[in-house]
This record gives sequence, structure tokens and C-alpha cells, in this order.
Amino acid sequence: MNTDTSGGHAPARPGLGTRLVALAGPLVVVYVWILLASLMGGALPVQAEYALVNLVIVVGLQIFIGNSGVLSFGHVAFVAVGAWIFGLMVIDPVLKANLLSNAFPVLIDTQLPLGTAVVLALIGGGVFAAVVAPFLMRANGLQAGIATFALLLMVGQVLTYWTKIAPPSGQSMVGIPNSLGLQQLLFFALAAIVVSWLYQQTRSARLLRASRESLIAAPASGVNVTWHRIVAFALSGAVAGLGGALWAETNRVVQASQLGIEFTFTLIAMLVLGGRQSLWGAVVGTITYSVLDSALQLFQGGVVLGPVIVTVPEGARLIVLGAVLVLVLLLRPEGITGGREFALRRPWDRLAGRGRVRTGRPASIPAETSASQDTAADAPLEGAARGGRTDDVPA
Amino acid sequence: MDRLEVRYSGVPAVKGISFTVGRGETVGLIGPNGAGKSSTLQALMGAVRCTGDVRLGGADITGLAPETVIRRGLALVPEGRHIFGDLSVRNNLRLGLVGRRDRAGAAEDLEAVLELFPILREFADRTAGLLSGGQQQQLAIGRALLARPDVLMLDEPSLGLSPTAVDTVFEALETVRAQGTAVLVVEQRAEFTIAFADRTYVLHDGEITLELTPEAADDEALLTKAYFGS
Amino acid sequence: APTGGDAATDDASTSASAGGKVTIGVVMASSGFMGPIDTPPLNAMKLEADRLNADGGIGGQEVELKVIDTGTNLDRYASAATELIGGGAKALVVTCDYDVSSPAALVAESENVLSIAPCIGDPIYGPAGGLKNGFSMGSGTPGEATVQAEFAYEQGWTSAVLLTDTTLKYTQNQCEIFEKRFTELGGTIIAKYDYQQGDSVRETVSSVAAGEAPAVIANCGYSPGGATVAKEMRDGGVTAPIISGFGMDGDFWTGGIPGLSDYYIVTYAAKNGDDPEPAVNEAADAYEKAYGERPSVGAFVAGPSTLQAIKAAYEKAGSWDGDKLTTALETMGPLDLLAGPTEFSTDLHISVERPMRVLVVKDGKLAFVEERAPEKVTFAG
Amino acid sequence: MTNVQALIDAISNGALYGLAALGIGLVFGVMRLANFAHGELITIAAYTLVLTWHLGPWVALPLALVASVVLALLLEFAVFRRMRRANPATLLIASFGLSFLLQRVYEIAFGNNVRTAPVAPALARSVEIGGMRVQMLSLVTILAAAILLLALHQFLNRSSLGLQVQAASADFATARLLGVRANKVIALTFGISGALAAVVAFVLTVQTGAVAPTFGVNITVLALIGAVIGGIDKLGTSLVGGFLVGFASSALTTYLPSEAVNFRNAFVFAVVMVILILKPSGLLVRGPVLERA
Amino acid sequence: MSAQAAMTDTLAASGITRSFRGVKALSGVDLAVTRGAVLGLIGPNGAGKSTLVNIISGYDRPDTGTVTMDGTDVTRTDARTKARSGLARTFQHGHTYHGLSVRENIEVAALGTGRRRAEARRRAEELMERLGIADRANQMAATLPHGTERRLGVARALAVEPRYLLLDEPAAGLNEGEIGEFGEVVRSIAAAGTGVLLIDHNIRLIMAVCDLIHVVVQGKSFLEGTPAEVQGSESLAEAYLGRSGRVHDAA
Ligand SMILES: Nc1ncnc2c1ncn2[C@@H]1O[C@H](COP(=O)(O)OP(=O)(O)OP(=O)(O)O)[C@@H](O)[C@H]1O
Ligand SMILES: Nc1ncnc2c1ncn2[C@@H]1O[C@H](COP(=O)(O)OP(=O)(O)OP(=O)(O)O)[C@@H](O)[C@H]1O
Ligand SMILES: [Mg+2]
Ligand SMILES: [Mg+2]
Repeated sequence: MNTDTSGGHAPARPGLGTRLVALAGPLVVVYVWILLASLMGGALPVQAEYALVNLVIVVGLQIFIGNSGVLSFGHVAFVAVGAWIFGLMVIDPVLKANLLSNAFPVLIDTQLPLGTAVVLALIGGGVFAAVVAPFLMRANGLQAGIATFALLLMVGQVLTYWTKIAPPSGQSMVGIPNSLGLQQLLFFALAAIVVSWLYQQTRSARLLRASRESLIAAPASGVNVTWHRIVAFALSGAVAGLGGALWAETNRVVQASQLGIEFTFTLIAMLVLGGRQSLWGAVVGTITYSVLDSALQLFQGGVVLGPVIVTVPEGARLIVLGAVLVLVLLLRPEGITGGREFALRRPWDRLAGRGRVRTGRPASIPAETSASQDTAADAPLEGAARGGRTDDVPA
Repeated sequence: MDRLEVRYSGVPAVKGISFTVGRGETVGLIGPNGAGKSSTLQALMGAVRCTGDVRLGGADITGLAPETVIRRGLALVPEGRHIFGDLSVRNNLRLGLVGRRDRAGAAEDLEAVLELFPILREFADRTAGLLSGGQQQQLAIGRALLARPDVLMLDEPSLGLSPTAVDTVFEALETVRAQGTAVLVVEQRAEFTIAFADRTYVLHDGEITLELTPEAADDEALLTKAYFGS
Repeated sequence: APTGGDAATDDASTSASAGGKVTIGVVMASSGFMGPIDTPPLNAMKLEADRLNADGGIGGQEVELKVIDTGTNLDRYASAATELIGGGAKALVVTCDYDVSSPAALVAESENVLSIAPCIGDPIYGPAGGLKNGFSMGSGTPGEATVQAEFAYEQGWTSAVLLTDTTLKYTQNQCEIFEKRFTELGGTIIAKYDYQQGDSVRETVSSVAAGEAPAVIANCGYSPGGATVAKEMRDGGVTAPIISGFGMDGDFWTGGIPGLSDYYIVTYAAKNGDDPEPAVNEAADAYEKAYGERPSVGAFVAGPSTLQAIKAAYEKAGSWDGDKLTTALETMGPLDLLAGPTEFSTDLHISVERPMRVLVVKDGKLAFVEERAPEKVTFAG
Repeated sequence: MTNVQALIDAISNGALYGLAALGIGLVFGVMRLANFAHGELITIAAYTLVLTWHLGPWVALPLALVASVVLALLLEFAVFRRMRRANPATLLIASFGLSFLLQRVYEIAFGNNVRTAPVAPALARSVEIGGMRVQMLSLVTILAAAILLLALHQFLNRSSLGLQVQAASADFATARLLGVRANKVIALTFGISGALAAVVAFVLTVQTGAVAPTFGVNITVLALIGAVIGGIDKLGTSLVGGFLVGFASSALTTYLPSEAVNFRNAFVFAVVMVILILKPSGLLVRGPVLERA
Repeated sequence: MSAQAAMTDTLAASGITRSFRGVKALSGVDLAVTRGAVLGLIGPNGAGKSTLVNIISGYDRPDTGTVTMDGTDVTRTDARTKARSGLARTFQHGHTYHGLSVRENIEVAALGTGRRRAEARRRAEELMERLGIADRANQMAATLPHGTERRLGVARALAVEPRYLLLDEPAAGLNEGEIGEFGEVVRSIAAAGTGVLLIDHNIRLIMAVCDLIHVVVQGKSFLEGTPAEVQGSESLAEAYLGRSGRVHDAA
């Protein structure tokens, strides 16, 4: 039944096979990507480590943003919580006593094995998210985004200045042992993908996705929007917390100021670049961003292209990165994947697929036609195309 | 208009239909759900992309933006209310004047609309979004009248209106028509429309299947055909 | 031992120097928030490399600086260090901030490679921060802040207001040490205010203006935030002398405060040609010739000092082994670097006793006042 | 320090943030774009002021205005016009990308150290009024905010063009059907937001005398937050939100005990969260969200 | 009153008043929907019909008055709880899940009120068939023509297997032929034991399917009676029907 496309618009709810493909695709792609990176050698494996950590966090972000449709600029707060817990639990107490002279004694004295610390970071991120969620989840749209943003800034300030749990004046925590390699990180990234996929299959996630489409109708369908948002928020907070632990382990230095606005936007940029409404989008976005970044770094070192050596100055690299991001969003506002999950399609389907309306935002005019903007068609009448604004809700 | 075609993501919704609305003429467009009536009006207005050839008074307006089209003398009351919920009723009406080519008499016209729909006068300074569904529809129609187009298109103007309000609207359309404005009206109430319009087209599955005159309003067989499209 | 790759390079280059090339990796930033701080020493270091090579290089080998510019991109440091060391770099020079450069330094540490930060002032870059092969060529904050306090007190300024930028440990330590030494000498602290980089401090200005007038204000900050503080103080009618550390070095920020006077800065060197050390003035002139402008801050001298220290260490150790270089630096006694006499010990990998320069803002430019070594180096904490 | 003095400090800080928030709110209303690059509009105007101040205020001021307005229009034309149908998240990220990109461009163009000039030193000084020292600039800021708010209010509610801006802001597609010239209206709002950015830049450069590539970032973040708590989709209320954030931040600096001053923004953010929790659609936007059937 | 028995099968609103900043939308409306029957609710634009539906379904709270469902007071119960206990509604303005397909729209409502997946899927198929939208099963709701969207709204409301169903102008946008079919659907819903409240301005539909008709004018209950009684009311014709109302009537 699920191949029926009469009306030819939205894809049917996919059968199990299709859904398994949507899981297998990202797993394989990530695996192959890391395999290639590790084969290339040089700085690439190190870059790949950071990229994998980012991937874990972006997948975590997607769990919430993708399914609820609510923006969060606050997830780096959970990353910070995870990183902090991990850092505090693995650094040698002697060094800690030095770094955090003013801290709670228990924090200084406790030292846990790496695995336990990772699990604790995951739980910490999840619990913290679950605790703040009931408050934050009342807001919608940009308001919710800003509320979470305020949370991030608050957590940042606390970690910068509260000497009971942090080194004074935003100093970094150092002395985090390096024990996870590319393989372990790969394992965590794949695990995060699987978790996200499993979550997507749950009833709670489906209902949350419905509420994303109409907040007004959801209660009439018996959907407890706040509750399902809390579930997603807590789960994605946990994955972000895990990402925080991995980030701390990879960077080996944790400082509150590093876990702030810029990092937040880098992560969201990855997600939006790929397409925030799908897991596949999270994966594609992170890989694209990371590969582009690595490539530009290569150019920066100078790359021999035929008879000439091409070098990109540092400032230019960042400009190119910003420009590419903007350009992609210009051409594909819903991200590279358009918010669709990974699917195996035969080439001729793919051609026809241009006509498919993406599961994401209803666009009565496909994004591909946006070439000349001044003509009639760029403003469809359907209120939905304006995104987020329910047509007839009064003030 | 000629060979108008509208496609959504490659799927045709309107398949090369052609018809003409003469000066001062009233034309009805009916047809079942999803026949493509709204799409046709939207395309004429330039609000969705289309192929084919749309002419207004001899000039080609195909593919022009709506804000340009309205200044050429073609206005549309879209399906559903589409009023500005945050603005006052009066300001909503004032916006109806934006696309007007000739400012003279604007104040009197505004007054006339308030006369026509007393509820709008009563609520003139209230926020429009708080009006009931039908009241908003009246506002939308009143607003469109202020543009004083050569051709006025209405997409299901009676939607959500109580019978008395429908009367008011169609009486207003009578007046408009008497002033020499051509009217293209999409409606669901077939026999009502057929009786009202000079000519009525039946649209089915993106194609015109029938053209009816007011006399057909009494012809059972033709009506049935009109309801069910073929 | 040189790898095959290096050997190939050797063959290809018809370098005059006998022993081929030695690569020194540099992971610093010319843009982003570390850009202004890293750029002067980095540029000066490039010139020093040329000078060294003209002089026969290090141990007879030509010095090649391989620079990776990170743009202060935090997750760039570890991979850059890996790339450089993997590519044969024998020593690593890193960004002038402990937190930012740590990931790179840790890579060097684990590869047993010497790492040097040209201008970190905090003693943490070294054994205290877990970097046993890490050194800083900076002038340590303890010495700097001690000089600030001793200079101020000697001027007869016996009461002070402290303004601390709380975004860095450097500036916090600075004020802490200043207070310690200043009160020890007999001075009194009237009030202490905190601010954060980029803040407007008009509320504080109002408070200072309304309270007891201090003889001196210690502005423990860095530009541009510290400059805003200076401007707001003067605009708000506070005329007391102000003293700052090398965080406020440079005269690029004074243009916004016309007629600024009585502003003192304790720093590495005077960059405007009036330094008592001729070598410093020569280096600054060479910098200007090469880059079209004088170095923005006196800390540029730390760049050449870095290569000078590496050269001295290698010549003593006779090997590029990190541990051996470290031992050499720890045990070789005072070095005469461009930044001044420098001595390291097993637990302090930074110099805190160098003589500093006291400068004053005059007509928008920094002018040399005196050279002054700390009398009693005071530490924070 | 007297309380009155603290009050004036807080009001003028609030007015400054309010102006920034107003520029952001205006564009958001029309485009659903929370424009992060607003900060770079402020920065370009500030650079222009600082670099051309020696030519005299009557050259520098108009040039600064032109610079930020032109940049605003350029961003609209080159990027945002082509993204009108994108959802707010995409727009926000795109604007962040632009903001980042422009900062790097400034760094290359103007160097990474601050550029300085004594902009309007007369305003920077403080004068003695009834035993208090008051910075002229504070008064000017408050005055400017009041005048601009009033002018904008008149424009939006009285003039037909202003009404069209509001219509486009509420429902873009329908506005076009009524003949509202979409491009003109959007360009107009970007232009106004550029002009507001120039005013903010002027106040800030008088205050600091120094401009760096990230000059406009801080105020933009706080103003954006302020705009949202005021109710970003209603034109005008964003100003009040910005005002509150600026006011609170200044007042907290004065009155918090010194060991807590470092946390003052945490307090501001906590208040922001509480407000958004109590009034999710914004402080000044009335009523809960109900089905208007 | 045949007390308990009647109560257990009734959704009743009594003495409902509601004002919005000075505008009295409802003042003292009483009506009762009985299971197995269709109650028509008509009245001029702005009479307060939708406001009443909002109040009964838990989307709004009355200023005074009570709503009882099967004898229990549910005046302040929230919309979600009401939906889960068998009170479904449609919206005058659609509010479908725009980005989901027609089938998913229906499935979600079934899942949300506690059905199992397989059952939800079966129900969706069945309801699409019943409302004649099966051919659009995989189309995204945002792209539906107006009339189809309304029918989807009804299907979605039915997915929760309601005991009471409130329909706010479900037939707007349907043509006469479709309205006829739709009327039969409404009858069959009632026949299956659901109590239906039907708001519409199409008098022919109202007359054809309702057991009882309640008229509100300016927020007050104006008159209640069987279709025949209502049709005969001169004052109703005056207040509501107008010329076009009677045209339908005659046809
Ligand atoms: N944005 C869109 N994307 C894809 N398909 C669309 C879109 N809008 C309309 N369609 C399709 O185009 C066809 C015609 O729709 P249209 O709205 O023009 O019908 P209609 O005759 O006005 O119907 P109704 O009487 O119900 O309003 C329908 O099959 C509809 O599903
Ligand atoms: N949230 C609200 N705020 C202010 N006024 C409101 C609100 N909701 C409804 N009203 C007012 O209450 C009255 C009744 O509105 P309601 O929508 O219930 O009418 P209705 O009977 O459904 O009309 P229609 O047939 O046109 O849909 C109207 O005058 C409307 O303006
Ligand atoms: Mg239609
Ligand atoms: Mg209604």
C-alpha cells in the first residue's frame, strides 16, 4: 500500500523496509566517510574526530528540532553540562585541586572511570534538559528559540563565574586524558544515529511531528504537545550531553566560552544545511560542512593543481565557508536533503522525484523554481508557506 | 485568457483551458472539489506560476506579479478570508485602496462599503482578527470592492456567509456589475451561480466541460451534469 | 632522523647552508579574537627566521617556519599540530593563550615535541598546566603587576581604585597581584569594580566620580574593552592617573580619546624607537620596513625570542627530542633574548623577573618613561 | 552615586538597546527574519564614522547613514529577497552566516585591531546638572529613541506606505494581491533598519571611540532577545523589550552586590526566561493563543 | 427529567456566557446534543456559534455556565482530555496537519487518542473510503482543495471514535452534489450512536440531516425546534434566512 502515490504528492508512510533503509543509509555513509578519512592520514583523522563529535551533537539537536519543529539555541548548554561532568569526573584529583581551588570537595575528590563518566554525562545532559523542559516548552517558534538561548547564556555565565563548580574566571579545565580513538567515536556516532532513528519510530515522535504541523489541531487529536516535546527535549539533551563528553575528551580542554554562541551556530548551521527535518539531513549537513572545512584547510596549506599552487588565506577560508552556507540556503532553503529521509531510488524515480513535494514545508511552488524572484510565483497564497504563522490565531 | 495551464510540482491542475470575460460581463465558474477553479483564478492574478497566455484588455499580463496585475485592473478576493488580523477593520479597508488606479472618490467608496456591511462600521476600530468567520469574509469582499478593478474575481465569496449575508454580497455584486465592472465568480452553489451569471463554465479535472446560460438553471439534466462535472 | 621526505627536500634545495632544513611548526591566528595578539610576534618571528638563516640557521640547518593560521578556530588546533608534527616539525610555536593553544600543546606533549607560546603571561603554560615540554617567552604577570604596583607607589600615589576585566584570568591575576604588592608597600585600595570585555562601564564611572578621589586607577584590562573604560573614565570627568599592563599596550586605541594623558602602561618593550635596548629598536624598524607599519605592541619581541630560545636549547641539547630540549632550557641559566634576560627553572617555564618598560601616553603615542625590574616578585593566589 | 543618576544611565542604556531591537523587530515583522547581521550594519556605520570623522561631522554622519542603509539594501537584494519563502530557522542561520562572513571581511578590510577616532567628543563629556554628572550622550540617546519611535509610529499607522509595511508584515501574499509592492516595502523596511543601525552606531562610537570587526555583535544579541520578549512580531513592542533588557542590565550593574555583578547577565537571562514562560508570545502581546474559528 | 438515563447520553451546555473585551459573544446559551441524533446550530455571522464550539471542546472557557458530558462537569477540562474521552471537533478554518499526508493526518488522531498502530491504520483507510478522499490518501494536506480539506477534517475527527462530534461548517466549499453525499455521512455517524452538533449556513443540508435545530442570534438562544418547526418560523426568516436562504429552501 505504501507505494501508492496517487495524487503524486506526499510520500506514503513508508513501510518497515523503507524505514530500515533510512537508517542503513546514514550508517553506511558515515562509516565510509570515516574509513576514507582514516585512510587519507595527515590531519584528516584528527579532523574526523571532531567531526564525529559534532555529528553526535547535531543528531541530538535534530531529535528535538526536527521532530518538534521548535528551534533550540540552547542545546550547547547540555553539551556544556556533559563536557563539565565528564571533565570533572576524569581529571586527576591532584590537578583538579589546583585548577578548581574553590570547588565543592566532592567534585575534587571523585574520579571515575572513563566509561562511567561518559554515561554520567549522558544522564546529566538528559536530566538537565528534562528539568528545564517543562518551562521552556510552553513557548513556540522564535520565542522558544530565544528562551533556550537565554538558558545557554545563563549556563555559560554560571560555568564561567561560579567557582564552586568551575575554575575561576572562565579558565579551562585541563588534564583530560585522551583515550578514545576514531573507532570509539565512530561507534558513538553510529549509536546516536540508531537512537535517533528508533525514537523516530515511536508513537510519541509521530504525534510530536503532527503537532509541528498544526499546534491548534493537536489537542483535538488528543496530543499532549508539551509532554511529547519534553520527551524529545530530554532525549536530545542526553545525546547532546554525550556529545559534550566526547567533545571534552577530544579537545582535552574545556572552557565555558568555547561552548557558546559560535559553537551553537556552527552546529545549527550543519543541521539546517543538511535539512533539519530529517535524520539524514543531520548526517548530510555535518559531513558536508566538515568535508568542506577540511578541503578549505587543505587549500590553505597550498594545493598543487596542475602547474599552479592554490593557496587560500585564512580569512578567505572563513569567508568562503560563510558564503557557501548562505549560497546553499539560497538554493535549497530546506537544506540539501530538503528534509527527506535517505531513500534508495532508481534514477528515473529520482528524476520524477523533483516533482515530489518534500515532506517538510508545504511549498506550493517547488524550491527549484526560485530562479527569477520578481515574477508572480514567489509568493504562494497558502498561508502555510509563510512558515510558523497560523493564519487565524488572534492576538 | 488562452490555453492556461497550471502545474504543481509537475502535476497539472489546470489543463490548458481558454475562455474570455467580456467588458461588463459576469461569468461564473463552477465545478467539483479540486477541479482547479481556485488555481485558475490564482494563475490569472499571477499568484501562482502558469503557462499560456493571459490578456487583459489586449495587453499581455501573463506571469506578472499580483501587485502589478491589480494595477492593470484585475482584482481577486481569494478563497478563505485572508484579512489582516492584527490591523483594525478600517485599516484593512484602507489597504483595499492601495491597488486602486484612480484615487478620486476613494472616501465615498469607503463610506459606501461601510454602508453595505453595517457590521464593519460597527467594528471599524476593532482588530479584524477578532471578527467571526463570516464577518471577516464580508470585510474581505468589501476591501476588494475598493480597488475598483475592471475585472473583479471572487473565489467562493459565499463561503461561511449566512444566507442574509450572501444576499448582501450578491446585491453588491449587482451594483458593481451595473457600474460596468466585469465579474468572474467561482461558486459552489451551481444553480445560484448559473442564474446570476451571464455565462457559466463548468470546470472538471482541470478542463472546461460545459458552458451554461442562465436558462440552464431550470434544466434538471444540465444541472445534474454540472454538479457531477460530466 | 630525517624522514625520506625530508631527504628529498634536501636534495631539491640548493641551500647554501650545509645541513638542509629544519621545520618549526607554528599554530597561531592572524584573525579571530586571538588575531590582534598573535600577529605582532608572529610577524616578527618570520623576520627573525630570515635573520637566523642568514646567520647560518640552527645547528647549521636552515630554519623553515610552517605556519598554520587557525583563525582562532578552536577545533583547528589539535589537527594543525598533528599535521605539522606529522610533517616533520621539530618544535611547535602556539597561540598566545593557554586555553586556546592547549589542544595543540597536548599533541606536541604526547609526541615529545617542545612547544612554545611566545607571549602568554600566566605561569600556567608549563608544568603547572600539565605541559612539561611547554614554555612561554612572555613576561610573566607576577613580574609585570609587581612593577605596576611598585611604580605607582613610588610616584607617591598611595590610594587606588581597581578595575578588573573578569573575562580573563590574566587581568584578574594582575589586579590581585597589584593589590597585594600595593598594600604591602603601604598603599590603600579605595574600591574595586569588575567589568567584562566589551561592557560600557558608565555606572562604574558614576560611582568613581561620586566617591573618594583615588590617586591612581589600576585598569586591569585589555583592548579594546580596556580602552572603552579609559575613555569613559575621562569622559566622565575622572582625571586620576591610570596604569595598565601589556594588555593595554599599543597606541592604536588612543585615537578615540583625544588628549588622553596620565595613562601608564607596563609592558615588554617600547616599540616606537625609544627603547633603551638598541636591538629592540632595530627589530621594530625592520618590522616596519617589512610590513609597512610598526608593530602594534611591544610584545612583538617575544616572537624573535622564541626562535632564539629554540636555537639556544638545540645547541645545548644537540637533539630535537622534547625532553632533552626542556632539560636544556631549564638548566642553561640566563638567556639573553630580545625580550630581555630570561631564565627558566624546573617548575617555572616563564620569566617573571625581566625588567619591564613603563610607557606613558603622550599625544596619542606611547612614550618611554623608564625601565624597571620588579623588586619583589609577587605571585597571585 | 545618586539614584537619579543611575536611573538616567539605565534609561539611556535601555533606549540604545531599544533602538537596536526596533531595527531587528521591524525586519522580523515583514520577513520573519531575526536578522543577526543587524550587528554588522551597526559595525559598518561605526567604521564609517570613525574613519571619516576627521572630515567633519556633516560628512561623517551622512556617510555612516548611507553605509549602513546601502549594506542593508544590499543584503536584502542579494540574499534575503531570494529567500522570502524560507522558514524562519533558515533565514536566521543565513543571517548568521552573513554576519560571520561580514566580520571576516571587516577584519581583512580594516585590520583586526580597533580603529579609533574621537567621535563627537562634546557629547561624550558629562555635564553637571543639579549636583549630578550626566553624560550629554545619555540625554541625546533618550531623546533620539523617543523621536524615532514616535516618527516610526506615525509612519506605520498614519501613512499608506506604513500601513502597507504592516500588511506585508502580517500576510505577505495577501498584501501583494491587494497591490502592495512587495519589493518596495521590504526594501523600505531594510532601509529603515539600516538607518536605525546607524543611529545606534553613532551612540556607541561616541561612547567607546573604537571599532573592531565584532563591534555590533554584543548589542545585537541582547537586542534580539529584548525584541523577542517584547513581542517581536508586533512592530514597536520589540523596542520596549529591548529597552527593558538594556535598562535591567544597567540597573543590575549598579545595584547588584559586587560578588554578584559577574552574574548580572545571568539574572537578565533568567528574567527573560521567566517572561517567555509566563507570556510565550511576548510581554506586550495580549492574550493566549486561541483558535479563532 | 428522566434524569440519569438522559444525562449519560448527553453533551450539554447551559447558561454559557462569554465576552471578549466588551463584546458579548454569548449570553446565556443552553443546548444539548444527544447521542444518536444530529443537532443543527445555525445563526447569522457573528452569532457566537464557533465560540460555543470552542467552549464545549475545551479550546476556550466560558465566563459563566457549565458544560457537562454524560452527566460529568467538564467545563474546565482541557481540549486534549476531552478528545481522549470521546469529544471530537472540526475547525471552521481547517487546521489540518499541513505537512502530513491525508492518511497520516487521520492516523495521528487515532494514535493520539490511544489506538494501536494497526488499528489506526485500518481506521484511516476506512474513514478515507467513507468520506470519499481515498484517492488522495498520499497527498500532502497543504495542497488539498478547500472542500477536500474540510472532509479530511471530518475524517480526522472521526478517527478518535467520538461519542460527540462538533462540526463547524464542514460542508463549506463542497458543491451541491457533494453536500448531498456528505449529509448521508453525517446521518450515518449519528446512526452509529454519535451525538452530532452541526454548524452550517447551508439550510438545505441542515434541514435534511438534523433531528433538531438550534438557532442563536447575537449570542442568545433564539429558538429551537424540529426542521419543520424552524422552517415555519417567520422570525427566523427575518433574522437569518434572507432571500438566498429561501431560494435553497424552495429548491
Ligand atoms: N500547492 C499545491 N501543490 C500541489 N497541488 C496543489 C496545490 N494547490 C492545489 N493543488 C491541486 O490542484 C488541484 C486543483 O486545486 P484547486 O484548489 O484549484 O481546486 P478548486 O477547484 O478550487 O477546489 P475547491 O472547490 O475545493 O476549492 C487539486 O487537485 C489540488 O490538490
Ligand atoms: N477571541 C475573540 N476576541 C474578541 N472577540 C471575539 C473572539 N472570538 C469571537 N469574538 C466575537 O464574538 C462574536 C461571535 O463570534 P463567532 O466566531 O462565535 O461567530 P460565529 O457564529 O461562528 O459566526 P460565523 O458564522 O461568521 O462563523 C463575533 O462578534 C466575534 O467578533
Ligand atoms: Mg477552490
Ligand atoms: Mg463560526
